[in-house]
Amino acid sequence: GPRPTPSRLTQVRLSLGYIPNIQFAPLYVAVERGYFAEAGIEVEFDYSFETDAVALVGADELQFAVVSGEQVLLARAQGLPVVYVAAWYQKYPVSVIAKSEQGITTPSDLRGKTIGLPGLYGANYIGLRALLHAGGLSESDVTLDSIGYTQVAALAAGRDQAVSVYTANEPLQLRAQGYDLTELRVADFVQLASNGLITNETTAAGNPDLVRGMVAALLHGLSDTIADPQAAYQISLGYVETLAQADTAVQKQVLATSIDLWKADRLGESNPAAWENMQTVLLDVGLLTQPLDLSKAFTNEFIP
Amino acid sequence: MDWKLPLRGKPPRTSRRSLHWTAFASLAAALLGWWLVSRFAGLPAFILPAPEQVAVRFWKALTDGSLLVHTAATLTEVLLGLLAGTIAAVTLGYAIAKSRLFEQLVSPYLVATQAIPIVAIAPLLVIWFGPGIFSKVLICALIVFFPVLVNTVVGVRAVPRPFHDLMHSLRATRGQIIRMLEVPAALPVLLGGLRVGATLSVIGAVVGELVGSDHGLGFLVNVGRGQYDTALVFVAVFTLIALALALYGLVSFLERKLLIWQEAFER
Amino acid sequence: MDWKLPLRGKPPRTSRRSLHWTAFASLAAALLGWWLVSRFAGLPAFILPAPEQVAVRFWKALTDGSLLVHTAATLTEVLLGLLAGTIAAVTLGYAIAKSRLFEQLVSPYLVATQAIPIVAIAPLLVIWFGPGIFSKVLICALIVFFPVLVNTVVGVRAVPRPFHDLMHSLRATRGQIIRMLEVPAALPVLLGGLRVGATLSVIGAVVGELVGSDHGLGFLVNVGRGQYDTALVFVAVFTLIALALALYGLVSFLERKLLIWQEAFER
Amino acid sequence: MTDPILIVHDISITFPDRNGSLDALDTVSFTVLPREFVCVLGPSGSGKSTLLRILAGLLEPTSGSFSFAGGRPKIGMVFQQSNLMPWRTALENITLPLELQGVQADEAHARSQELIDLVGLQGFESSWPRDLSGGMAQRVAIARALIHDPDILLLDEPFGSLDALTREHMWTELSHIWQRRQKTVLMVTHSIGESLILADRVLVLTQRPGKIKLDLEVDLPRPRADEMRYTAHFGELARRLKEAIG
Amino acid sequence: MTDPILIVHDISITFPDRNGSLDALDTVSFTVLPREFVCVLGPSGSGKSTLLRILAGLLEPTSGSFSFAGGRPKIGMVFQQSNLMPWRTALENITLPLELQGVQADEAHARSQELIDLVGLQGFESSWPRDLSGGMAQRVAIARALIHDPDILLLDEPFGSLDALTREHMWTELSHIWQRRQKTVLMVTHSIGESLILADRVLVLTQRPGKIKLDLEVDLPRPRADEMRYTAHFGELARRLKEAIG
Ligand SMILES: Nc1ncnc2c1ncn2[C@@H]1O[C@H](COP(=O)(O)OP(=O)(O)OP(=O)(O)O)[C@@H](O)[C@H]1O
Ligand SMILES: Nc1ncnc2c1ncn2[C@@H]1O[C@H](COP(=O)(O)OP(=O)(O)OP(=O)(O)O)[C@@H](O)[C@H]1O
Ligand SMILES: [Mg+2]
Ligand SMILES: [Mg+2]
Repeated sequence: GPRPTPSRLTQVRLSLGYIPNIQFAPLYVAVERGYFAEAGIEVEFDYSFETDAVALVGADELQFAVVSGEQVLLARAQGLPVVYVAAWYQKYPVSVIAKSEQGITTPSDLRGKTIGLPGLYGANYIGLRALLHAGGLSESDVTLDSIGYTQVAALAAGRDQAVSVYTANEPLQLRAQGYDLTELRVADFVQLASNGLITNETTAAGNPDLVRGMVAALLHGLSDTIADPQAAYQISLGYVETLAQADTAVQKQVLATSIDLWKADRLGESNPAAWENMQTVLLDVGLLTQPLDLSKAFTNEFIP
Repeated sequence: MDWKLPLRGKPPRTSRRSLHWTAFASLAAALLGWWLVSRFAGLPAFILPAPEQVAVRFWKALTDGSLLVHTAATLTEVLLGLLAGTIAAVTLGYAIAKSRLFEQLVSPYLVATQAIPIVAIAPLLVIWFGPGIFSKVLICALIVFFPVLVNTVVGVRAVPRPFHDLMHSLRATRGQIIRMLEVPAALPVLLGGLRVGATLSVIGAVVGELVGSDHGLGFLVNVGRGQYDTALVFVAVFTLIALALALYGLVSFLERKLLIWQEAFER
Repeated sequence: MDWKLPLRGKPPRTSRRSLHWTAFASLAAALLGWWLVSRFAGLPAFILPAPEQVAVRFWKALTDGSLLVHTAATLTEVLLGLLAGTIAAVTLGYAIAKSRLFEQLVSPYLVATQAIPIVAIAPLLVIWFGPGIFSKVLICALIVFFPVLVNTVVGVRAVPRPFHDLMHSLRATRGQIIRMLEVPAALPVLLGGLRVGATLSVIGAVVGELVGSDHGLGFLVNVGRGQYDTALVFVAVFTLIALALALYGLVSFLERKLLIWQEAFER
Repeated sequence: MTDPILIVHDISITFPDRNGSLDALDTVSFTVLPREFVCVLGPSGSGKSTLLRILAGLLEPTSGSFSFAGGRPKIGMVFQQSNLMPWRTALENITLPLELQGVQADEAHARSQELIDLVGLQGFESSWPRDLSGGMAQRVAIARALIHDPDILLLDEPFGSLDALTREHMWTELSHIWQRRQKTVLMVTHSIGESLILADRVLVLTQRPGKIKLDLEVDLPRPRADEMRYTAHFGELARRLKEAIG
Repeated sequence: MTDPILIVHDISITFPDRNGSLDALDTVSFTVLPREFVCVLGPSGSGKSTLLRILAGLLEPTSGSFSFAGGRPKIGMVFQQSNLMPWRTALENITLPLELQGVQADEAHARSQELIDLVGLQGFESSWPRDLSGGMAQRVAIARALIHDPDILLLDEPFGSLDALTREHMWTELSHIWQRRQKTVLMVTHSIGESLILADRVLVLTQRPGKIKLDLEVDLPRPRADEMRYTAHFGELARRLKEAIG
């Protein structure tokens, strides 16, 4: 865990929305190499749910969280003053996978299929809808099967013909088990605002140095990880206690795939088009009823 | 120096009417407290919506029919789960109360079913039994099962021996002993278990819906949370509470009807 | 024509030893069934790992110390939650049993707390009480609370009037009546509630951990699921079951010690 | 001579006890003829209730056996504690045996009316047991033991907490029932007078473990009345009983 | 003349009943002198137990009042049903009143030994109530009522299910305790003989609602014995009581 540090450091609780995982390697690298400390920050990770994290940041109970792009718009639509200050993922990390024998190779092949997903909310749903849209399909052209986080079992058991999953996890796990899969990556068809660092308007306006410091440390860790995945993996072993027990080959692949989703010319930069696309999808799906002022939803001003 | 004993008679009767007033007053106080907090605590609406916002959202959900549809879905699951869980629990509980051997054989498994976090096995249930109503009813029944079972065992075991002697001296059949002795004697404790079971059953159905479903009040909670529509979450949660209170009230009503012979229910 | 009555004596004693054997046999049968299914049903290991895979995973988690650490974390939460929930439930339950007015005032709120799906309020609890052990203990206590409360009420209300008369004629104080009459008289039913509460408490802690935590057996379940390390999920779930069984066994032990005066516990 | 209806042969019973075991009855043997009225006397704890419980099939003797002629008899039993079911009204407690026999509710009510008059509980039909006085509860239990026209009555101190007047009234009624309906009666009592007024024979048990110490024929003419107490023969029988108990 | 220790003034009580209400006691007035032994007789359901329960502070009279001289007395009560706590052994039931007074366990044990001898329950100290015979349970209840040296004894048919021998033994012992320890005793009984052997005065209640019908001074010389039954004066008193009850 984080080393004891002098008390002059600003304490920050950063909510990650998921359990400790190799996919958070850039943060562990940033802590381990003192990038947060350099920015005058002592960071503590919090693993509560994504939507809870957004609400907490919106209420200024927390100052930072890492969440998916659509959450920012959904939250702002309800008046939560959250701002997206650094894009971590450049590519939307959702895929639809199917067993190869289904012959699903393009989005339009999904017509008439039963597709499993956790529920009609969250990244799995948004990614799927974007993919359907890319294939010229609407929700009524397929059967959606809300099954909670059991997509892999549902696919393996043949319950669903395709399932919506995270690009950097399930496909790798299933292939490691010997399954022959086809995979449709959402990012290959449409660019959507993905996971990144959010804060609230109060913090962005009142404490820009803190935000800048957080962003800098995150991006520094990110670039280190991209440059030397092996070292990042070694560092993560000290932070994710369960990593040592997991299948190393698979976990290294998870990291490699994640890096593929992270890479960018300028790390951290938000692409306005990705936000426009996201808003279009949300309006299309009906989760948004009217367009938002996107310029308030994200900013690149804290990017070094 | 004369002295009078402090007397212990029946406690003074509180009239039904005055009870209703106190319940009403305490409800009003809670509402007022909520309104004051939402108004002056400076919490944003997506953390704590004001009562009137929730009321508006409620009206909207009611008039567009969605609330009724989802409530009906949840209620169906709850009632079926409650029924199935209670029947299974009373049957098994009776067998356990009557046989030490049977208890030793099955009770570890029964306790085990209670200790498995439902969220962890819900996927399995969904895979085995499909994502339809059945898996929710099953989860609901599983949750209802245990308190009813335990209270059945406790109640049946506590039936005083002299009553058994009486029934046996009159050559009562097993069925008559159950119907005319064990059921009425165990009823107070059994109904206590049902009280717990009835409220838990609502949770059971909701847990099933939260894990994966596209209908029911649990689904509405998910929708509200996903859209940061906290007022909708409140509407769904209040409807759930109303369901639980209604079921609880039903059990209390049964108690009053069936246990008039108990002194406590005379008042 | 002579005829002999069918006799109803005490049921034949089943020896402790034979009970242990039957328990052991039924466990072995369950294991064998599992092994056969995992072997011949053609399910992949991440859906149903074989017993030996789970055993290996268990050994690994045990030797690297992680299982012990997480079990200790969960156990701490469970014990604190059980303690807090039981104390609150017994205290409030006693007050409710003694006062109709109080019951009418608070019981709707108590039922309401039971109907709110914990997952829906967990974030609020985290906001109010921080993400540490306290919020898990609180969830655990909330879950334990209701069955113990209801059984306290049922048990205390059922104390026979003649015993109260006796105590009053001897000028017993309120405290003495509680300690020497109401506690022992309500104990069988109360312990029934505690049985349910003890098993539920494990669930309570796990729900808290599942919602957001970086330690405890619920966290291990999350990790196993996230890494498709189903054997680890099984290890965590079995450890949870063992915890629940241990707590249940503790309550059963208490029952045997404290209720020897009940006929049923003589055998 | 008629054949006995009940033969009790060498019955002993031992209860497990915290400190070892407790012998309650020791090789008790006797026979009862049809329509005989037998009273059982003995010191407290001598096993009188235990004996009735064994004959009612509620306890298994440790050794020995007993048998009824003519198959399993219908039993009417009054327990030492009145054990009314608290969830049944007085009337419903009385009609319980009929319900168990599947008698229709209206017939059961009709038959209960007679017994309610007999035990003098008019007006208390719908009272809960908790609202009855001790003697009233006992009378309900007596009515319950009689309503289903049993072949044999096993009565354990049935008149224990009745006032003198009610008790004498019940004596007369019990004698009538016994004579009219050809019952066999086995009754535990602690009153020597009562046993001599009612019984054909009196068995006296010894101190724990109960053995039969005296089996006394009561050859007083019937019908008997309280006045008979002051006859010489009554006095002689009473003296012998007292001696046996003491 | 000494001042009365208990003054009962016009006590009436009405119970709510399913069909209306039930008058159990009707303007009952009497006084009791210190160290007086008063028996209460009356038909079943006449309100005897109710009267004792009112005096013990367990029930509130609908009208009327009563008062004890010298402050709240320590009460020793025997209920009509023995109501032993099933989770306490015989011994623990007996020592309950001492525990309530905070007497040390070893002193309580020492004091209980005397009473266990008195009621003849040696060897049953650690038995559970369910394993005691009816008479044994009643004797435990009697011991429990005596152990804490109460100022006034309220006894509701305490000797109801005791055999003749034990009962006479208990009479003697109760008389001794009463004389030695200067107790006031109010005892419900249904035995005229018992009341005449024990009491200074006998109150007779009428049929429901209970009113005082007779307040009889028992001027038989003490110590009294069972033989006295056959004296003329005893017969005369018994006749008057019987007449009043009947
Ligand atoms: N709690 C009660 N509620 C209603 N009625 C009651 C209650 N307690 C007693 N009674 C009635 O009051 C009357 C007097 O009862 P009580 O027990 O005092 O009689 P008793 O003289 O002791 O009779 P017994 O000799 O049979 O014991 C009875 O008719 C009884 O039904
Ligand atoms: N279930 C039991 N377990 C242990 N001992 C018992 C049990 N039942 C009765 N006894 C003992 O057996 C003996 C005889 O009891 P029983 O009830 O038959 O006496 P009884 O003659 O009816 O006495 P009483 O006149 O006091 O009612 C007593 O010593 C009693 O303690
Ligand atoms: Mg007896
Ligand atoms: Mg009485």
